Amino acid sequence: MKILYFAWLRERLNRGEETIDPPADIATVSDLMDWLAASDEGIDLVFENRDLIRVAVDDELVEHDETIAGAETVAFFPPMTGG
Amino acid sequence: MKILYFAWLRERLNRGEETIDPPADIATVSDLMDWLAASDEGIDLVFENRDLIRVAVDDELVEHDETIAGAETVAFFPPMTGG
Amino acid sequence: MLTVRLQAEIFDAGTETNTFLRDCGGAGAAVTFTGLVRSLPGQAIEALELEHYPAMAQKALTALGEKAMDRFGLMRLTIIHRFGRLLPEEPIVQVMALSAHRQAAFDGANFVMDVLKTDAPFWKKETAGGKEDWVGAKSEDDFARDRWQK
Amino acid sequence: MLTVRLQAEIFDAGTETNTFLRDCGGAGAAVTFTGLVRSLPGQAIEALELEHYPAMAQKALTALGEKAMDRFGLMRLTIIHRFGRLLPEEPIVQVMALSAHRQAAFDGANFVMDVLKTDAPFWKKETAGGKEDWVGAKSEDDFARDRWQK
Repeated sequence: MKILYFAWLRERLNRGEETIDPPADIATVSDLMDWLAASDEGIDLVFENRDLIRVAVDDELVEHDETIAGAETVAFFPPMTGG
Repeated sequence: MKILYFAWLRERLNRGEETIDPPADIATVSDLMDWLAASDEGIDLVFENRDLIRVAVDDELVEHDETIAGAETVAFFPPMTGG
Repeated sequence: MLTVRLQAEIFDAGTETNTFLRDCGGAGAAVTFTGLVRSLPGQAIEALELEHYPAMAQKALTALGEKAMDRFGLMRLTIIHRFGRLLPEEPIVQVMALSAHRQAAFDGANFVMDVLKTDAPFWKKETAGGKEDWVGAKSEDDFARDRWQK
Repeated sequence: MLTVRLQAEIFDAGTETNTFLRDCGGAGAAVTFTGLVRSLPGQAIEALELEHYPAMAQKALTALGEKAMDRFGLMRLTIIHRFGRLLPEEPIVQVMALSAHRQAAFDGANFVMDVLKTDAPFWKKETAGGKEDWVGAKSEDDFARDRWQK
């Protein structure tokens, strides 16, 4: 599974992309965030205020309770500020 | 006093402009319309439905009860359809 | 800065937009409304004749422009309106509003168009199927104007 | 017809408007929104860096464009959004909506901008006084988007 980070998450983690292989019991975005935070202190820090983290699964914006079953890409980023 | 007619009023009357000299007791737009209609059958006809006639006194849109004291120009026209 | 232009000549929508945007003072948003001579399938027309009352049109659009700039805090506003004979797909009117943030530019241009439709002295006569007809005022235009009253 | 373009290159606002208006099918109204790099007195910036998530941006703007065309009955809609390094007064985004009547064009362009602001994956970093800062999301943008919910 490919993980993407954008904007200040990418800057603080010093990487925009990584490939991971989460265990089978990681079912939702929220589970994945817990698992990533537990495995990496930097991620734990950028995920500190969960409400501010937006998530896209396979390029679609989703809520944190969404399933990640079969997902190829999960992206994490702050609220968007385009336009 | 100069009277102007626009759009279908102008076309039906076959003139866009005329100069008149109303008597002193013609105080409002409404008085002027009565006086013009009484003096000219064509005007009487185009003023038939008074609610549809818009009026400008010296280039300012006004209601029919507005005074015409001191007015140099009074214009009559249908509802506007620009833009 | 307010600009009001009444003209018989055709204008180029994009060129006007670029002139309007030049030296934009660091503004964040511009909205351009372009009104075109409508000629849709089933309602096709051959030509449009726009009659206007020149002195009052200049005065009314200037007053409207000043009101819009003040009410929406616009940085710049331009109103261009044509008169005379126009052909399908030609531009009739262009309203451009510049502001710090987007909603003021949208509302400023929308307000100007809604009030202009009912309060600026222009009258349209369409030629369709060889027949000329004065375009009737639409009550929905009165509603559109009235929603800005406060 | 919907067009969505993401590009690093600068674009010319007026040229894009003219391309958009060509062969307009007898439509009566076009609204162009141009978002510019804001740099106002007292809030001046040196540059803006726009980061984006390419695959999702293309997908999100296409879905948004289709929704807008359908909801407002637009005849044509174009969304252009830049990414990369931008300078003050440069255009960032342009949304152009074509429709039979004016309100649909205004609402279509306004809707696209309001939803784009909060739901399309772009992030702005400003350089001001030599310091870089990520632009924070504004809650007013959430309100602007939410007013279109029905």
